[in-house]
Amino acid sequence: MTELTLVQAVNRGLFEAMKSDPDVLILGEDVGVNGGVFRATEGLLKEFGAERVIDTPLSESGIVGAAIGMALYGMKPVAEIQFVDFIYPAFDQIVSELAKFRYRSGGQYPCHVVIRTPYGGGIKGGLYHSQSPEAYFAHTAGLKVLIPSNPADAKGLLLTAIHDEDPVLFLEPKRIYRSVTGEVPDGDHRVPFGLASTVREGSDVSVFAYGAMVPVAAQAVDALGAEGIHAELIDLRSLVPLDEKALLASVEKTGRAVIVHEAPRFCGYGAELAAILAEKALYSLKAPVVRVTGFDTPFPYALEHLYLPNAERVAHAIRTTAKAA
Amino acid sequence: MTELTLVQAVNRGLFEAMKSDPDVLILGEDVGVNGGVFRATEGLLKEFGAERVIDTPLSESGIVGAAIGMALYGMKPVAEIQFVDFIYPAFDQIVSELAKFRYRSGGQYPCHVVIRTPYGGGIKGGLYHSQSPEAYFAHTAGLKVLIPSNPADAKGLLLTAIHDEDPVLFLEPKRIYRSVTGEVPDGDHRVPFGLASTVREGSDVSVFAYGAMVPVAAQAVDALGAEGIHAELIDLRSLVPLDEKALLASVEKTGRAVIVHEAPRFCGYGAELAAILAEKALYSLKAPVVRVTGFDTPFPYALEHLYLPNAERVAHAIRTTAKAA
Amino acid sequence: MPTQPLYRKLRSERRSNSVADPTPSTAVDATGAEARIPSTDLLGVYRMMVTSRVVDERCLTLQRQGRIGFYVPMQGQEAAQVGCTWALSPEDWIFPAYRELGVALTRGVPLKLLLDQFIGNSGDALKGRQMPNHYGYRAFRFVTASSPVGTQIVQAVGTAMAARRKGEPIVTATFFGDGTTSSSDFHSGLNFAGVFRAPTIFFCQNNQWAISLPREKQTRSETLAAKSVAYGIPGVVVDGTDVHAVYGAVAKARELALAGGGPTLIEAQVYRLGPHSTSDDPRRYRSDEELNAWKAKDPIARLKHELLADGQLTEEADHEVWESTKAEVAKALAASEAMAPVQPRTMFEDVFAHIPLALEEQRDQFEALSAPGATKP
Amino acid sequence: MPTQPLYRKLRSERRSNSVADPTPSTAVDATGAEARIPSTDLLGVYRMMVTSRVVDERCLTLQRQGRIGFYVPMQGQEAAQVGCTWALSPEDWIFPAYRELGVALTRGVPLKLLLDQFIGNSGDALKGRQMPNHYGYRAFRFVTASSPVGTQIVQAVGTAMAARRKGEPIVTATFFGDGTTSSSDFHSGLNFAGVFRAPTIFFCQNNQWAISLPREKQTRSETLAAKSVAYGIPGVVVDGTDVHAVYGAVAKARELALAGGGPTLIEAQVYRLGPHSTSDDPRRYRSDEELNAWKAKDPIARLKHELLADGQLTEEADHEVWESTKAEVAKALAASEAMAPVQPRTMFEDVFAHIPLALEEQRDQFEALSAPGATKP
Ligand SMILES: Cc1ncc(C[n+]2csc(CCOP(=O)(O)OP(=O)(O)O)c2C)c(N)n1
Ligand SMILES: Cc1ncc(C[n+]2csc(CCOP(=O)(O)OP(=O)(O)O)c2C)c(N)n1
Ligand SMILES: [Mg+2]
Ligand SMILES: [Mg+2]
Repeated sequence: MTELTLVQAVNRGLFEAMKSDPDVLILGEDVGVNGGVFRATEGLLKEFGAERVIDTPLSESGIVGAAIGMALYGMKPVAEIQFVDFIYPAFDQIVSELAKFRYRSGGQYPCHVVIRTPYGGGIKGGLYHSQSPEAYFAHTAGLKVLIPSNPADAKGLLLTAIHDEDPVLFLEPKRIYRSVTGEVPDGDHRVPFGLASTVREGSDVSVFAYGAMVPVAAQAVDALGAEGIHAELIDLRSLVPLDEKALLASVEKTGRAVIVHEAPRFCGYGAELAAILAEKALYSLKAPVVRVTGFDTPFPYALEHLYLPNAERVAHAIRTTAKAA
Repeated sequence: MTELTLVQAVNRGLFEAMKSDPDVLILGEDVGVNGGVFRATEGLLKEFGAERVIDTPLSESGIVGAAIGMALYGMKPVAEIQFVDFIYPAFDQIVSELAKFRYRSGGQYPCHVVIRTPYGGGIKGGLYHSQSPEAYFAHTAGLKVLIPSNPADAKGLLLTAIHDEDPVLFLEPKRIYRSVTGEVPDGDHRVPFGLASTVREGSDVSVFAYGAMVPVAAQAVDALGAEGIHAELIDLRSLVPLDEKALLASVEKTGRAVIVHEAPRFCGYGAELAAILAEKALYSLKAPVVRVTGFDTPFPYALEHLYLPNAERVAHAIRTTAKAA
Repeated sequence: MPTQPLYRKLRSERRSNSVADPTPSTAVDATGAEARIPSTDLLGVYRMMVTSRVVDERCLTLQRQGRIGFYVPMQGQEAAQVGCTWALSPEDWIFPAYRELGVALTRGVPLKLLLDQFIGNSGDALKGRQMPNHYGYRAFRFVTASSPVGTQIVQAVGTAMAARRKGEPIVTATFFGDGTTSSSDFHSGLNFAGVFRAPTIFFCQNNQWAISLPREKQTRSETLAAKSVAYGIPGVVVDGTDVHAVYGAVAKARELALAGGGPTLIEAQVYRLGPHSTSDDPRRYRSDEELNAWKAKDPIARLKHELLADGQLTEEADHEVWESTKAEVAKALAASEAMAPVQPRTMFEDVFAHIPLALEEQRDQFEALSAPGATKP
Repeated sequence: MPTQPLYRKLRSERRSNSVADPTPSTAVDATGAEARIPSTDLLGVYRMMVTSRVVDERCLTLQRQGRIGFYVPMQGQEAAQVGCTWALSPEDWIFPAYRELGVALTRGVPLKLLLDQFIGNSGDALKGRQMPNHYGYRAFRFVTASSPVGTQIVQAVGTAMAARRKGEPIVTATFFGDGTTSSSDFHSGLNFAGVFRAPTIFFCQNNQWAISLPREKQTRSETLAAKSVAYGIPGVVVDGTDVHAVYGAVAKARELALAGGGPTLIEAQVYRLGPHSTSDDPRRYRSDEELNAWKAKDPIARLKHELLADGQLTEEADHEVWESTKAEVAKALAASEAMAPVQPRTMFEDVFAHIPLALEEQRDQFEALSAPGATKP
């Protein structure tokens, strides 16, 4: 075990994967000499050389397209998109190609690319350095989507992703890259797909969150303990595949659900969670489902602290839900 | 009134708009000399000339980007994307630019572009000529999203879109381009944003659909009448803004909801509808919400008739929902 | 056998009276020993071109008869496709677009396998998932095509980079049309290839049209090959109706790539003699005169005349080539049409390596509903 | 005043021992009468360059002090930006990237308005919505920037097409960096401009670096201007530290565009003397030697020496230029820092022309929650 920040855990995960498997390589903008604009790839160029840590021209469709070609050949490329806000030039390669290669070829061409990219607000990044577009990718059949909320999961999920056979979008909550530290298992630590993690046990309300919203929700949950409201906090971390069992089991127990994410509400990932509850846990629900999310606007700069769900807003939602008849 | 097919209604809508406003122009691949691969722009080049009906090079980001530039200058460009499956190279221009221009400029730069594009399955188009990606766009703050299900709405919604001040994605159900005909008001016929239409009144179950799923759902609803199940069928047609009032009013009446769309289920548009019901109509719901949708796979070719929701699947869902305790 | 120069020289012409006019000069180096199609191969090349034509014509008919759902013909592009593929090694990876029948056949993909794909039956390697023409076969290093144009270009570059890293002495060859040079991934692919000196051959079949858009309206570039200048890589124009020219250009590009010299952009000037696809009516946008002028340059006729002149072929032998090919096609078609349809259950496979729980649930519900009587009240 | 040729000639060099090597020759036409900056304008040009430098340095300090959140400096690019904008008409539309301070100032955007944007206060025309440097002002025909690189390039082409259709005799000018030439929209923008002969000036500031990627690794194109060949449009390389050269090239491109001759790609060779942004540490990737070599070519020093030699400027007058500029900046800053913050309520405006019902609901809930005591149990 080593105490690491989240971004260090990502770095260690990459290091571990590259050390154990010569087919793993990294490509992206500023990932080599510069070590990544967030230093996630720091030191890797020196350790593994320019053939495996590749600084690319400024073209996201180039990065993902080339990674796909490498994967078709049997390599395990890990592509970095500098900010998820800049992933859209690669959207065609991701949605039309990466997600569909195995299917469209009848299983002949698996296409195992991991795309790592920082997402989310809270660093005063304004419209284009703050987005949380996980719903686009979760809606795209053929992609797995992971979002860690702590250093151990960051490393464990990343290693699972790199050693998987399917394409994975790995979203890193950059807001807590450095503010959250934790013990991270050394070596080949893996956290499986499709397994949520219970952050707080509780019986009154179920709270579902992921990424940088997990510590925010935890703060709210902890504060409410004093009021006698015992919320259960579940960190989904694997958005696709989703741990539906954990979602349903918790709501069957509590009868109440609050869903938290940064992305705009309309057609966000939270909609799917609420929909599953309306389909499969309706008779357990004692109160309306509540979503605490970003607003249905682009992400603002000066007012980001008001845009992002904070512990107060989450607590308010939990409280309301707990009391709803 | 004139009896038209859906694609003819689109064509008439374009004609009407171009005739009444010299700032309306069309650009896209094969829209001019060829009249569009579905003939939606047939005759317009001859009528309005090559300065207003522009055949572009093969670049969707070019088409949308240029349309944005025209709109900034005050024109009203209507961009055609040949199939919505090919919209992804323009995704960055749509999501990062078109949807956010007004907001990011503090209201200085409205950006009124209409993007028309055929969507959906049922024409044996396989993975890349069949997609229904409405959820991506509905999740993108700043875009309006319209999907007509009949000729009159096609013309009326299109004219509303072209004369609006905001960017609009106008998805045309190509499967019923020619199979559905209907009376279309002549002249400047408009159907407003945010207003659903009740296709069948009923009291037992609410069925929500749009586009090519409306006739499919209508078939199911009509068949069930014989079984004594009276379902209400609502055609949403304006996905953003959504007619939430109509959604809630119907479910308050029936207590039961079936949602139908072609797109994959996970994080699809139907999830938002179900989520709104779980939030705002929970106490009215007498039965679990049911979604009848495409499967969470890419769109297949040989088996598309099994992939697409059909009247039988919809009827089964309505029947089950009607009977659920 | 032709002894004329294999490349058509590019002229440097001024196009506009501009401030600072570029004088594009995609120089063509026609010096040095040209690789030539071995004389003993020529009948094989010819047969392959004829096979392409026969299959193509048969498929157009099948589509009209409703026996296949859609078809993208390639008539007029036989010399370009067969000549290019002939110059590749079977180990080289091919990244096609949707019009590469001649490439697939030359690569050795069995006719029946292709027909199975066009029909989308249980013999289809793609499990009936894609429209006709979007085939691909791992065993033949022929990557499964998609419809969005250009995406394969940059993928081919990635594969080339990977192969070089793995030390395999191969190239990747990617096929695309004139219209596709306007796509985003043409730009990213060629730029990446230039920067990383990827052993990739960019084989652009300029068939003069992108559906209804003529080449001149696609780009103001003097030639498509001239676009290579933007990426610092060699660009070559060849007469794509001349199988020797194509073969020579590709062989040379391949040699260069294997020697570490990086990629080459080849523009093969051809003509699409048929419609864009069975959904298209080219009379809406192009003239009979233009069509007829290019019909006079039919690449198959051209090679036939050469072989006749050369004594390698007689009219009777030629007749036999066509007839035996037709018989082969008929046989393969019969076998293909006898295949069972794809199983509904397969629709849920291959989204991921293993079917996730939620999709299993969808499949099970689907199968329960498909059971006889399941949807009755 | 310089009499040396304004353009740096491009050489046609062979770069590789390839099969068919292109010899890029983005010819530069230096004949004909060069447009020159009117002599009486030169002090104004100089003052604008100095102002850019002063604001830039002040903002770096403000960021370190936490008074603004982020900053993108442009030191080293003053001659390119001021020279280019000087050659434009105020009616021309500008499509900037995020590093165009000198362009904005030259266009006449008041200092305080810019500082309001950097701070994101209630004076900000953007209502505090964007990071510093992403400003835009409709009244100045200076389009609001975004972060994704390259998107503005093709938009500028669309606006140019629209303006021509409306009969307004203007051009659009779009600004971007060397790295951005690799973006998809560089390709679509230049290709559209070529095909439609859009009156657009593509002004590429090649500052040698895209964050940590040096120009040589961005593309193997001999020059960035040479990429114009791919679009059949003129391409020009200018020494971007020479304000005369820049002015001349832009003026000529503008004249050409207005005469219906279409777009021009101009590559201004400059150097980013500072970090990419305040989040960047250039010592990680580039050498002091390189930096110092370029510092010796400081465009402001260059123009100063010329003005001194010319007698238009004295050391004292120069001192006065710097001091008065600093005073102006201090005054604007004080005014800007005195502004109220943006109102929370504004966050919900401008998503659409009118706030839709669902968003009104979100706003009302938000305001209810923000009321004092609202979130207490
Ligand atoms: C991204 C994208 N946009 C549009 C289409 C529709 N489309 C299919 S083929 C085609 C023309 C392609 O022309 P070209 O590249 O010259 O190839 P050709 O068909 O002539 O072989 C178009 C526009 C597509 N497949 N992909
Ligand atoms: C599409 C996209 N990808 C990545 C980024 C992150 N990024 C910001 S600036 C930059 C480098 C741009 O280099 P260049 O075009 O040379 O302009 P410069 O910053 O040197 O002025 C990068 C990679 C971005 N803004 N947009
Ligand atoms: Mg073509
Ligand atoms: Mg740069």
